Amino acid sequence: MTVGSARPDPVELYRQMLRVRRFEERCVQLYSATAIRGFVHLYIGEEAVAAGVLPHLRADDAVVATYRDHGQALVRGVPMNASMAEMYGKQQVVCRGRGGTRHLFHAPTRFYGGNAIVGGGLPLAVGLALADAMQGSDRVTVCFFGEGAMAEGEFHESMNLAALWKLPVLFLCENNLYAMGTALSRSESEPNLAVKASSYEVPAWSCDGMDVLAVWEAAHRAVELVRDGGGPVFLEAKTYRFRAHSMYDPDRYRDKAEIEHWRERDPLLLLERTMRAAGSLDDESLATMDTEALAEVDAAVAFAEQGTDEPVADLTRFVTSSGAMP
Amino acid sequence: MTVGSARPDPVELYRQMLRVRRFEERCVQLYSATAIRGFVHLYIGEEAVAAGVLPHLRADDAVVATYRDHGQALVRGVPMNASMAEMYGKQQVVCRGRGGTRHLFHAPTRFYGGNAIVGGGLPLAVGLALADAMQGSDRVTVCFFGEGAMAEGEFHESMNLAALWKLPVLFLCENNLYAMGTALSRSESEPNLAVKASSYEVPAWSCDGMDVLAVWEAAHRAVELVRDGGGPVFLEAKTYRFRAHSMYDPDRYRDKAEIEHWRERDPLLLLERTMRAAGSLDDESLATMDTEALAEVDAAVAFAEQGTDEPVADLTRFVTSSGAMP
Amino acid sequence: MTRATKPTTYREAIREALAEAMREDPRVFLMGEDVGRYGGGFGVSLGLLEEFGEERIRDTPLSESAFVGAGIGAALGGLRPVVEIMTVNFSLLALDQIVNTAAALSHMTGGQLNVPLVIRMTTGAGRQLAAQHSHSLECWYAHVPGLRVVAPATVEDARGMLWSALQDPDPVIIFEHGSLYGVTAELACDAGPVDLDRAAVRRPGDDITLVTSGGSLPTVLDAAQALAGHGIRAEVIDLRTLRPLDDATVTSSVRRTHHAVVVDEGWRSVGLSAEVSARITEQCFYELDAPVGRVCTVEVPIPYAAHLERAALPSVERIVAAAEEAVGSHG
Amino acid sequence: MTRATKPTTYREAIREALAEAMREDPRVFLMGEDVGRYGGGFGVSLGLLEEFGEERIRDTPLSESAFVGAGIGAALGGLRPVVEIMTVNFSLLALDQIVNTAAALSHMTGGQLNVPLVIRMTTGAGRQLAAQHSHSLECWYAHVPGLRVVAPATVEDARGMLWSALQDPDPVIIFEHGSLYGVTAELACDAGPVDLDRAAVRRPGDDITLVTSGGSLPTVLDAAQALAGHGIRAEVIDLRTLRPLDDATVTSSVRRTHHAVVVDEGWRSVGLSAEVSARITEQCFYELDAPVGRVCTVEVPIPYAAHLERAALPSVERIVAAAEEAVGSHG
Ligand SMILES: Cc1ncc(C[n+]2csc(CCOP(=O)(O)OP(=O)(O)O)c2C)c(N)n1
Ligand SMILES: Cc1ncc(C[n+]2csc(CCOP(=O)(O)OP(=O)(O)O)c2C)c(N)n1
Ligand SMILES: [Mg+2]
Ligand SMILES: [Mg+2]
Repeated sequence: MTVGSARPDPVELYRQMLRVRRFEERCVQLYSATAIRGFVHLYIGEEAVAAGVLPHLRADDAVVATYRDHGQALVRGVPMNASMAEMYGKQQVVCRGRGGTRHLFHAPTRFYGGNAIVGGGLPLAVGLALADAMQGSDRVTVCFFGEGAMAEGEFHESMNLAALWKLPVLFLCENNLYAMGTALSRSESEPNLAVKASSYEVPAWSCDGMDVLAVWEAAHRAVELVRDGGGPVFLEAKTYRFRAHSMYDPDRYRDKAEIEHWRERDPLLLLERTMRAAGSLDDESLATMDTEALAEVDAAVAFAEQGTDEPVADLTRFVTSSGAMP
Repeated sequence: MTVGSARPDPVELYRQMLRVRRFEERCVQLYSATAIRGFVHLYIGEEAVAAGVLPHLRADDAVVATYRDHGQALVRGVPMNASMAEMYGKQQVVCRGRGGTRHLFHAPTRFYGGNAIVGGGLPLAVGLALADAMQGSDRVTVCFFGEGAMAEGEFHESMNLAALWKLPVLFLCENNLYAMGTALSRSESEPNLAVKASSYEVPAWSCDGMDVLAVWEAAHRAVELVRDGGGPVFLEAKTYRFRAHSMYDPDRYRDKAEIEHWRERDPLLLLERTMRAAGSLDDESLATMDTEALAEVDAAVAFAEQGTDEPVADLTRFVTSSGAMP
Repeated sequence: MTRATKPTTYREAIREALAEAMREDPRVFLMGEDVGRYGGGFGVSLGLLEEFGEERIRDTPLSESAFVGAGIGAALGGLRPVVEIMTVNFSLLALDQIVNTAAALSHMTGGQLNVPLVIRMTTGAGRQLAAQHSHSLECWYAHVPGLRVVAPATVEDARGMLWSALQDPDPVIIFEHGSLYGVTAELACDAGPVDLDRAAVRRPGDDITLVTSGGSLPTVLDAAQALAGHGIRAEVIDLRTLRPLDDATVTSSVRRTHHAVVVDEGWRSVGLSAEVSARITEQCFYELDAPVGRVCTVEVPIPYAAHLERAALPSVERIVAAAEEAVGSHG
Repeated sequence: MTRATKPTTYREAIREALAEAMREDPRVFLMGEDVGRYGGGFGVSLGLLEEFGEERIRDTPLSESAFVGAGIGAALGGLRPVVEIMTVNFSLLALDQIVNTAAALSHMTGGQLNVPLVIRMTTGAGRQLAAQHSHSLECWYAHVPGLRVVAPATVEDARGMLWSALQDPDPVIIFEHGSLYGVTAELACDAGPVDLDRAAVRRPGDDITLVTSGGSLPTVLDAAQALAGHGIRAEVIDLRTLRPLDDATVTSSVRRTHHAVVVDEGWRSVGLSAEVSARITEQCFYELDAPVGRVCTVEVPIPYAAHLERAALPSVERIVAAAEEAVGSHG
């Protein structure tokens, strides 16, 4: 993954979005086949956000995400095998079947979940950044959350704390206009989220979350500002989820026309058009990327299916570290 | 108490502030004499806020306050006898010894405490206003809280809810610059509290909390706006506590010069000057008011001292209403 | 003549109770996250928005502390709010309002105020939702003076407890186990309020008393069935109300059976099972032939993987084993 | 030769432990409301700001959920935070972070992460602070897998438990009873870490076992003294660590005394006393001569008035009565 490069790499951005898309399309099939269970929250439609933001991070930076975490995990570099095995509840890699689809955690890439309490990840991100600030490092913590989380007290307390202490956090709001069935206008008295965030004396701006190049540019400035010691920054990515909130959700609260309208701005489609216009993408390279993505997904599924179950005897292992492996 | 009158009654405003001042001065003595226990949070220096705001309420409006509640209770019309008896822990009137100095509740005047969890009263106020809105009444709920409470998630969630639902709440922030030993600059990233509050799309303004006439004017507009269905309003009263946070507090964190500086703007002094200049106050009327105030305090102490203890046998009474008197 | 009945799910029973309450009492309204347009996180309030409108089927932002506190205030203001917290896991964000205000207000004000508030929340594990969505924290609420805590385990109680709770002048917490929503039973068409003070004997027996509540009842009934096969006649008691506990029903059974096992989906240590066990021993010490057994959830954050989650929760096997140990333990 | 000692208050002991930890380990810092300029709500950290500066003695705004969560994140980020929540009453606002994140993270991540976080909070009643400032909710924390919960009852433990807690790779909650801060004792000048796994026998005796912890220890010791006057030799056990409980020390005592009374300042129903009672009965059923007694706080929101508060809390009289009933009950 190019880190902090001055110009975006459209091919790489497309490749990452495609990986996430194909991965989740397979998740849908696997869920219907009951290979994956629990709530599964899909990122389909929102891929440009993770894909555009995460290239700006260094290996030693940290990422905090929500239950809608497949995209961030994959783009951050959590191996697809590991994520898929976790969804299968297998013991191989990451959480050894304890976390599941909504709790992908991966220490090597400093990927801190996978938090299923809305707003719960924000204080965590503030603390990770506090540790960096107190240890004099220039590491950055990016915290992803939805617009619905902004109504929680945790958002308010975390923004204030990060701003007061000038902590290196990028608050990345994925505004997909809905919190389950609740539209933004019914959850925020100030629907202009960047304006809202700036009331904490935190620099805040918005970007088109369907245009990965726009996200890349906006995040580039944001991460630089944070890394240079400017304190926290708030970035809103205006996006939309093409699927229901979770596999449980019949999606009664959005009208089909609205969904169709947004599908026309599918982040993969938008970038494809741009690249074709620029001549940097043709049918062949597209087909190759797709074959590679599908192959990676196939391999991950195979890996997961060959995975073994964590022994029931180990159920209580890791409740405390004394039970953890050295 | 004149309600909703178009012009302030300085004599009445002075009389109310004096009652509160004399009452609390006596509390200090009684605390040293161990007649009153627990934490006792004094309002001395902040009297102009309660005195200037509460005359605008009708008998059927509601008041929610904090542990620093003596002033609001007295000006609202909670009988001084009742408050004093409660501080003595006697069974006479109000909370029958169960609440104490920080939990003055009085149903007849719709005085809802007396809440000792910082920020805890705000959701309560939102709910009282919700009940009024849903019942189509034009009652108003005034919620007093300190500037320190604004950092709590409850402030954020309550402001947003009240604004979204256009509820008749007056959020009355008593900004005395400190939350225990924590100065405003260390508790709020945006120290301009009215600016902060307006980020909820709530009309917000500030007033000189030491000048009771200024508070009266500011609150007059605020209460009218709320009662006319304009939704919530936020009013900041810039004030200062002359005493320590509580009787436990050695007050190490404020320098004496700062305290002296504010004492020069003692709300009683300021109003006295104005009235003398206007010829509406002279030594004689001043002396009369003071005699009356002291007499009321003496009577309250006598009442409390004659009070009887709630029988220990009734300890568990009122835990549920079934144990409550008809 | 027998009362007319119709097949009803636990979910429908709660919905009907809500609808009936709102038709009969204009002060009643429902408030919570996604109760309106979404139809409720678990579909309980589906369709109610259409009948009652958005004022009374009130969608809230994600603000558990504020909307629960607003429910308290609305109750003080003369309404009869039913607040839905999507799951018990999120109720931690509202605990301060529930414990420090709702539960304390009546006593703290010397009886001047009371809080007629009903809070409903989904509880329990079993759906592979993992550590942050699988808590059973009924025991925490059952610890707090000033609250009434109920856990409907049957369709009839799901229908009746809500209405009875709305008649209570004080705060009532209703725990709905997520695994029960789909359970169907014949419900009397004129089903009404139920008694909130008594536990219920769900299956009679003379050899051992199995005490449980809420989502564990079906498992315990299966265990009792299995025990019958082994010649052990188990009496199954559904506590129904977790605060205040109905000791009499439990102890009168144990005095007859001389053996008891408490089954609770909560964690074992310092949970509901400990209180029931302690009370039985305190009141039936000289009639007990063996120590009271406990079958609870293994003390781990609930894991996602199906086989691990299953192993963590109380099972027929574990209940049968505990019952046989109790009955067999004295020779 | 005997170790040099000096008279030290419980408050000073914690302060010294904090100072020592911060001198020895640059990763340690203290964060909470008014820990700096104010010196701590109860004066524990007085003077530390001057020695360690505002980076490491970090005043926070009123934001319990965020600064506790920040402590979790800082622990993950390589520091050793000590977070002070002014009182347990306010910890309700941070419970979600403690239960759903701090306690669950190690297991939920399959051991990839651990949270070396220490949270200190004042607990208990007795100072006429009324219903919202007098909770004893140790039992709630003792219910949660993934947490260690300790309650120093002596000056030595106040000094040693903090340091030991800082060596624990997982979250530790320390409960400091408000009535103990002023207690003075001779403390070894070189007092160091203490064992966090074992309960302690604070007074030996053969007739009955009195089990308690934290702020109730002095009362229980007074009760034991009074019982001695009545010819009853009570053994007093201080649990010290409330999770995980040290059953062995308690049961080995009860096997000798055949009688037990649990004394806990928490409310009785579904509290710590129930768990201790249940465990004793489970493990010593056939050695018990009488049911395990419990003396707890009366189940009311703690009232302000001195005489009512006193009546609500465990007292020497109530403990003596319970012990005499237990010992006498089978004669
Ligand atoms: C504290 C809390 N309350 C409620 C829920 C249930 N819930 C899960 S996701 C969700 C909506 C969140 O919306 P948003 O923050 O916009 O994120 P999105 O799902 O749109 O990505 C809700 C209400 C929860 N998980 N946590
Ligand atoms: C939730 C909570 N946290 C901490 C406290 C302890 N405490 C009581 S008053 C106070 C300061 C509040 O300051 P502010 O809101 O400005 O009100 P003021 O006392 O200045 O009137 C604190 C920290 C509390 N009572 N509740
Ligand atoms: Mg959203
Ligand atoms: Mg203040």
